[in-house]
Amino acid sequence: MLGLDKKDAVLLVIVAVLTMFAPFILNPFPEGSAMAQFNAGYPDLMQRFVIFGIFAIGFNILFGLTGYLSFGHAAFLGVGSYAAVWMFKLLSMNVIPAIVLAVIMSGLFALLIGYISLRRSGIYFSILTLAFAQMMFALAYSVLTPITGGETGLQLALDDPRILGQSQTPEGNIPVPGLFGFEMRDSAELVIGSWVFTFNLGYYFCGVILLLAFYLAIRIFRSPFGMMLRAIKSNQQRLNYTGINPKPYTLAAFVISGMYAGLAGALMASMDPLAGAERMFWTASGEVVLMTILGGVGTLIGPVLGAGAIKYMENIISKINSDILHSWFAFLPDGLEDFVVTIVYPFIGKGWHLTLGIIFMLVVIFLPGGLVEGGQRISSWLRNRRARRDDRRSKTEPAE
Amino acid sequence: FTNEPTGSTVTLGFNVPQTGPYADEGADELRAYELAVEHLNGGGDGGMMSTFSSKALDGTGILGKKVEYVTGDTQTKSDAARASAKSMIEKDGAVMITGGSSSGVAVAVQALCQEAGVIFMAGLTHSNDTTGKDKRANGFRHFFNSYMSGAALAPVLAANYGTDRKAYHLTADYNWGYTTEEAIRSSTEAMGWETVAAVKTPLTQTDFSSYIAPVLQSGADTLVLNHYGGNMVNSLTNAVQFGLRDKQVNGKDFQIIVPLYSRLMAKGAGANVKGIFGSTNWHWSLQDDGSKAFVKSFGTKYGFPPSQAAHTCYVQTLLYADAVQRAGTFEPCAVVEALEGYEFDGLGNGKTLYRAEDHQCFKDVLVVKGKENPTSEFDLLEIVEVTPVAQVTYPPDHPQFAGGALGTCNNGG
Amino acid sequence: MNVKPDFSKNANMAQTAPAFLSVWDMHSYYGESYIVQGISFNVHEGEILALLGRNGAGKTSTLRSIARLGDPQVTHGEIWLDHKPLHKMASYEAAAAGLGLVPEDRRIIPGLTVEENLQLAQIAPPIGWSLDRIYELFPRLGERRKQEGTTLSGGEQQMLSIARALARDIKVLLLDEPYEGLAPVIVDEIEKTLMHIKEQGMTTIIVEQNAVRALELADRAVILDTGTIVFDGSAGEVLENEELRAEYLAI
Amino acid sequence: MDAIILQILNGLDKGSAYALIALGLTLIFGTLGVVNFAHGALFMIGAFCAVTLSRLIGLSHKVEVEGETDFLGNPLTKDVPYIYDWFGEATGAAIVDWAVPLAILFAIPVMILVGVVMERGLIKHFYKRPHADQILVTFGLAIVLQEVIKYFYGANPIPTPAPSAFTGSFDFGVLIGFDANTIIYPYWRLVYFAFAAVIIGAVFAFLQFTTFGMVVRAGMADRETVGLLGINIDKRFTIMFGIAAAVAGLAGVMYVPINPPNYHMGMDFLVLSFVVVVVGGMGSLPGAVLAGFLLGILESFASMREVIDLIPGINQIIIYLVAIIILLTRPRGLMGRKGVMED
Amino acid sequence: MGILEVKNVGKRFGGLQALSEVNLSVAENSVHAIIGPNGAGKSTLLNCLVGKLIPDTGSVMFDGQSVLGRSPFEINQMGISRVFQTPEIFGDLTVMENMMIPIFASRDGSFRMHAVESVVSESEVVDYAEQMLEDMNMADKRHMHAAAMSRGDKRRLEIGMCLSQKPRLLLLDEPTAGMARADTNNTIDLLKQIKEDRDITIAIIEHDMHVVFSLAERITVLAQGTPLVEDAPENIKGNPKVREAYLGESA
Ligand SMILES: Nc1ncnc2c1ncn2[C@@H]1O[C@H](COP(=O)(O)OP(=O)(O)OP(=O)(O)O)[C@@H](O)[C@H]1O
Ligand SMILES: Nc1ncnc2c1ncn2[C@@H]1O[C@H](COP(=O)(O)OP(=O)(O)OP(=O)(O)O)[C@@H](O)[C@H]1O
Ligand SMILES: [Mg+2]
Ligand SMILES: [Mg+2]
Repeated sequence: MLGLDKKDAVLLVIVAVLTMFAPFILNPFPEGSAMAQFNAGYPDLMQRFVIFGIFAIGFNILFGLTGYLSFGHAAFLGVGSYAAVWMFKLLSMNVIPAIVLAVIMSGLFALLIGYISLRRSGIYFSILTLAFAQMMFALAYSVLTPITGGETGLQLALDDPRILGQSQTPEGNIPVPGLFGFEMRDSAELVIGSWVFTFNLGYYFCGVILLLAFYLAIRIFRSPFGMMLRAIKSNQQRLNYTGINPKPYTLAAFVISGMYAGLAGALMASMDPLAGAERMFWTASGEVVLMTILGGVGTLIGPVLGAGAIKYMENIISKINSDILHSWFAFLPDGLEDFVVTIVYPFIGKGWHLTLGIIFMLVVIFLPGGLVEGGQRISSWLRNRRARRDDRRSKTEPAE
Repeated sequence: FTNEPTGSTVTLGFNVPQTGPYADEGADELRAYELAVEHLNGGGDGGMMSTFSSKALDGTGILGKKVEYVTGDTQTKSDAARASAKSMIEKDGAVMITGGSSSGVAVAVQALCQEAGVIFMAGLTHSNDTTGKDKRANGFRHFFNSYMSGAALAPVLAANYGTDRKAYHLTADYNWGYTTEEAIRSSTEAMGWETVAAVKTPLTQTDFSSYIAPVLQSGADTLVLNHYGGNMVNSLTNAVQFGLRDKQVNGKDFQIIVPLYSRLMAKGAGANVKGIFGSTNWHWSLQDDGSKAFVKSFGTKYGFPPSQAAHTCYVQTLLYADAVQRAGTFEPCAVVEALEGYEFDGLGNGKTLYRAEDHQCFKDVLVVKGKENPTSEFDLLEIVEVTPVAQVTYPPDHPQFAGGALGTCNNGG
Repeated sequence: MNVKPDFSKNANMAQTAPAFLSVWDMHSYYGESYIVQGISFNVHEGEILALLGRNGAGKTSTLRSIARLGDPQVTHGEIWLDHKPLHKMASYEAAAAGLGLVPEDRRIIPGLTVEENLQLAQIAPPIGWSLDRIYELFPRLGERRKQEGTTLSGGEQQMLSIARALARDIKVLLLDEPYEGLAPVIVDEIEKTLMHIKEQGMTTIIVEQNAVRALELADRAVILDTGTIVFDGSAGEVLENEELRAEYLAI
Repeated sequence: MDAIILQILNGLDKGSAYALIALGLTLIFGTLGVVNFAHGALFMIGAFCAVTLSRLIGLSHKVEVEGETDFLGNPLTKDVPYIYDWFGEATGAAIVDWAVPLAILFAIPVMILVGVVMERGLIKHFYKRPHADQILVTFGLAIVLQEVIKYFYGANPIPTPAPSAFTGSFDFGVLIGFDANTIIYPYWRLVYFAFAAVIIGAVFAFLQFTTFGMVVRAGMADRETVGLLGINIDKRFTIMFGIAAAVAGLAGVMYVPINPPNYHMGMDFLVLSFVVVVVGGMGSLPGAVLAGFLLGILESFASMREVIDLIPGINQIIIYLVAIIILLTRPRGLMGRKGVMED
Repeated sequence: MGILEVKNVGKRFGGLQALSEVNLSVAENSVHAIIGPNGAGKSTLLNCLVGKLIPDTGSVMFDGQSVLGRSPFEINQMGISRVFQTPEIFGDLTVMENMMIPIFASRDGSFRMHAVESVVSESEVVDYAEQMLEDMNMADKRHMHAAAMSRGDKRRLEIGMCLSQKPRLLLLDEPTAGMARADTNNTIDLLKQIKEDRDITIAIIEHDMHVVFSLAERITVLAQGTPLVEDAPENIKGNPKVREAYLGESA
């Protein structure tokens, strides 16, 4: 299918199904139930899953394949966001030109930064990319405030020109990003019993782009180009003596992954038209590194899982407060309830960082290949169990 | 309109920093919110509800609906704050978002609420821009701003330090820093001070020694630290370390000024704040009925007095509830109408006006000074003067607030 | 043709003279792959044992298992050196107990000079040959003592690797293809050295592709194939047995 | 001229902080090859050793103050440290005053213990793992350590002043013949500089004049072979880690009077210390120290008003700009060794 | 005029003159062996040919073009392939992928952005790689990670990778070191075969005289950085200078 072998095609279909049915899958608990707190099926978070998934997939093309660890990749995300918001300000609220410009701009930045940084390898490369990103952050936050909005970020205003669109809506508001007349925030709701599922246009738009991005990543992974990138990671010297010039390959990978980041940035701005400098801070670059490692470096689906896991913690666990805890454990006798709440409390709400840190450690310690390895272990365990069951059955059957 | 409450409850979103450098401030804000909810629902001693000039609230929630709340973590980052606010709006059905501990976050979330069609009641945000170039019809600020700090401080400084001082500004290199520097400069220069230099310092700076060391050489006799939070704690500590306060320049004692004080910052800077002037929105030692009532109910519940951030958050919640009650609906545009031009009293800063043109509160501003002999770890500042509201009022089109438009209120869909 | 049963009986296991180094039913894995599949053999004090077999037979894996390198992991079996249970030791303890391995890929430590590579071998006791004595045997190394070890020529690295083992006072020397990359003259030299230290009582296991050379030197031979012992007997026997040589050594 | 001397002094002082932090990091990162994102946390823990000790020393009981009330109208209480009761008010006050220097003694065993536990319990298993895994696990650890500190001490900075004998500043300019008030320098920063020099010297001496450094270097390049030579490299790595943790911790203890510590101070320094180590060159101790001072001095110069006026924003980016220039002109930073983390 | 002309090449490493006044001419379609004691400069000379080192003096012409100053991949694209003294392969890749990369390199040049078509659809390359693996007797290992192979296998793979490029000049640095006798013989046969099948020039460094004398048409003996003699194999064997410097008694 689509030029993929069976395994990849299955993976793509799984991702497609997960993406398309995410509003159901992420909302397993009925509205109003105690567990509803864990529902993640609201537009903003679903969009974030997908957008950071794209960011991480792109990052993995560079890091997972070539082993070059960029510690400044968020810079391209930032560039993409700024480019997109400027398009919204100047041209129109249609997301297509914004995305196109963002991808081009981030590609150009990646070309420049990559060309310079790739003159070094290993940690020296990482620090070069980090330095570039930090400079961009610092300047965007301060000196470049007229272009970037500085601390408050670049925002839309009522008096923006928007030459192909309207400066304000008839009601006197700032128009919202859309796609040929549809608004990104348009949503439909489906109520089944006490379950409420939200289908948001912006999410599906991002979802389709994720699928395209994922598909392209599979193609890259399986292509001769991808193989060369893995060879660079394995033994650059041998590659050189085999007649391959590693430089353009790494640079191409760098630019591609920079463009993925720019795409993610543009989508962020399209879902929520604001671009801030902190998107380029080193912690943001670090976050995508962590997402990729957490999910599984060099695997196709891993980065998406890692992105999902971190964003889930950030948005769901951080919102649990002591009130909610008390309501969960209200069934316990009073003393015990307080005790349990006291035990759990440091790990949720404002303690979500602690939980995140612990999860990072547990994952690397017990699942060296990241979450993907966890999945593999479960599936091989299941397969073994089935095999053993089949085994038993076949044994009971008389042999011919 | 967005998230119209249909059941017997109404959900408010409290969006405060729970991680990062302002986590303690966020925690105090959250305490205030919880207290406010308790009072709105008829619990506790009612706090400021009894001193509030409007008597619309009756302790049965808002419009008879029990107040519930959700909390989120802004991380003091615009993106995270918006994500958190969005989840409150999209997932939890919040009709109002409030909180925040920096202007960047306030401006970002305010714009979001405008777009989504919910009311935003800003928490701690001091930049002129929040109700200046970045104002929004759905957003309201109770906290004072840079301009007001300047206007309140200048006369006190003139009275204490004379009118021919040479000031050296260190300014945090971002929007809030810029507006604060501008405000303090223009108000002190109006009194005859001279500004020798203004140097921008990076947000991420931790050691300010190289910025502070040249101050004495410049011939300045006053140092203005347009810094907040960790920046302020460190720059002030460094300045004292360099012995600036023991020096004499131009025949005068060298002085340091911190335009915006908060209790947590004062605590972080320790003994270094002693005798240093600054301004603040509110302080627990105020003796009006409203403040006393609030301090009492907060102190009883939590064991220590509230911070100015807690105060502003508490008041914003009551003001919102009251506006809904008066409007008779949660509909944002009706609430906006009820708040615009609304005058009230009894919430701690004397008679206060929510100005219609920019949704900024106008009220008395406190000039404070680091206390020489604190009696407890909360007793760090003493009120030097309560600057009357008239002195800090400015026209809506004041140049420091130029640009941007309020727009029209948005009810969402 | 079925040679296996004839030779796999471990003739010397039953011998009465106490073995100096003895490996008993050793199994090792690289991760999931089962490489050394239960081998047992003895080496007597002062003896030279040739460990032979084709590429991938498991010779290196056997030596690494004995040296307790952790990879491959020994999952079962016992290794005794002079009454000390090597199988319970970490590699540095085994080394302290008197084991010296000259690894097949030489393993010169990057970033260290020739001399530092040798000094390193003399940090932990017991200390063997002095540096002077080593330089006497390998003048080449003496000339290059300040050069970074990894920039040596292939053969020089091999010398350094052997020298490093001698710099420690070892009882058993495990040599993994020591002649590889050495000029014939040097091979002669080393062979003489081996004979010389054998006379002083050194016990040696030598893995070598140049089977004839190794057999000429060795007292006994063990032949491995896919991780199991297919022959264990005297070196002379192998040289005489056409069939065996053709089947496992292609000589 | 005076301005230049002033900024050099400032730079040296900033640089000594950078150098000291980078020194600890390079022992783990440049030498043991572990990408240790928890290094900042070690620095932070050191700082909190000082806080903890000063709190322990200041442990008090409450005494009611006659005739005064607190904000709720209850009788006002005052804290009186036990130490005053034991040693009398004067001695007690002096001990409280000297809490930070005393904390050095307290921090050394604590930090070595922290380092050793961390290495034995966690890092040990990660030497052979990819750098990516090291990043994730140490980052996770850093977060956990931070959050634990935050849980007990809050997020706000905690003022922990230097002994009163070292507060304030002296006029260095007058000493060398300039006008008064042109070059002033705080006493504590001078102490910090001297302290950094001593620690750096001690670490250098230990690694230079013993074979320890060589063995560890060799062990990092090839653990297996070093083991074959009878050396218990694990033990040495553990010791190295303990030393590195102690260096980081001491840097933290002494830094406390300069800036009040908070739970994320480590993260604030983390990126910078990586930059310093890499600019200095991987695996080179002198390189890290040199880079620390170089960046400290350049940063000081870039923060001069005259320079900022000339190139706006230069103070924001100077460190990174210099890092880029150095890394592009010198392939392995200032004095990096070949082959360390180059792939 | 040989296909490879080395004129007056000299190379210094600090205080060591590793090569001096090396002149060498390799005739097209011949097998030229370079032998000599350890540290004579053989590998250094090879490094100068493939762009790993740049000689201090002299010139290196391949087919009338200078190779000096070109990067290794350019030199490879000119038609020179090299097998290293310690196996250099792509350890993290499978054997099959290892084999395909050089084939892509010789088909597509030093860079080609083919990022969307899949590797398996390149049937031309796949088939050829399969064929090469068959030829090298490694077809059964095609899905193995190259790093997990035994060392002899790695070396054979590397030779196969170089051969697959159909280079005009093949440089072999001790290709059979550590290889089992059987495989050594296979390799000799393979090289002979290739020699017969197509136009290829081979320069080989070896310490295994069996290999040298079975393949070489000319031999250069290098000692202390300069050529000692260059002659036909039969004359080299008897040359007393060579015997003394290199071969020793056993030859
Ligand atoms: N790191 C490894 N992981 C997995 N398998 C390995 C690894 N190293 C070696 N093997 C496998 O173990 C088997 C035995 O390898 P070993 O290196 O012991 O052979 P050998 O007899 O020394 O061969 P050679 O003569 O080629 O050196 C081989 O089949 C090889 O593929
Ligand atoms: N980078 C370097 N720095 C210093 N000396 C070097 C360097 N590279 C090689 N040498 C020295 O140059 C000499 C020639 O080395 P080369 O590797 O060419 O020898 P060779 O003839 O290939 O020997 P062998 O047969 O042992 O592989 C050796 O003595 C070696 O130590
Ligand atoms: Mg082997
Ligand atoms: Mg060689």
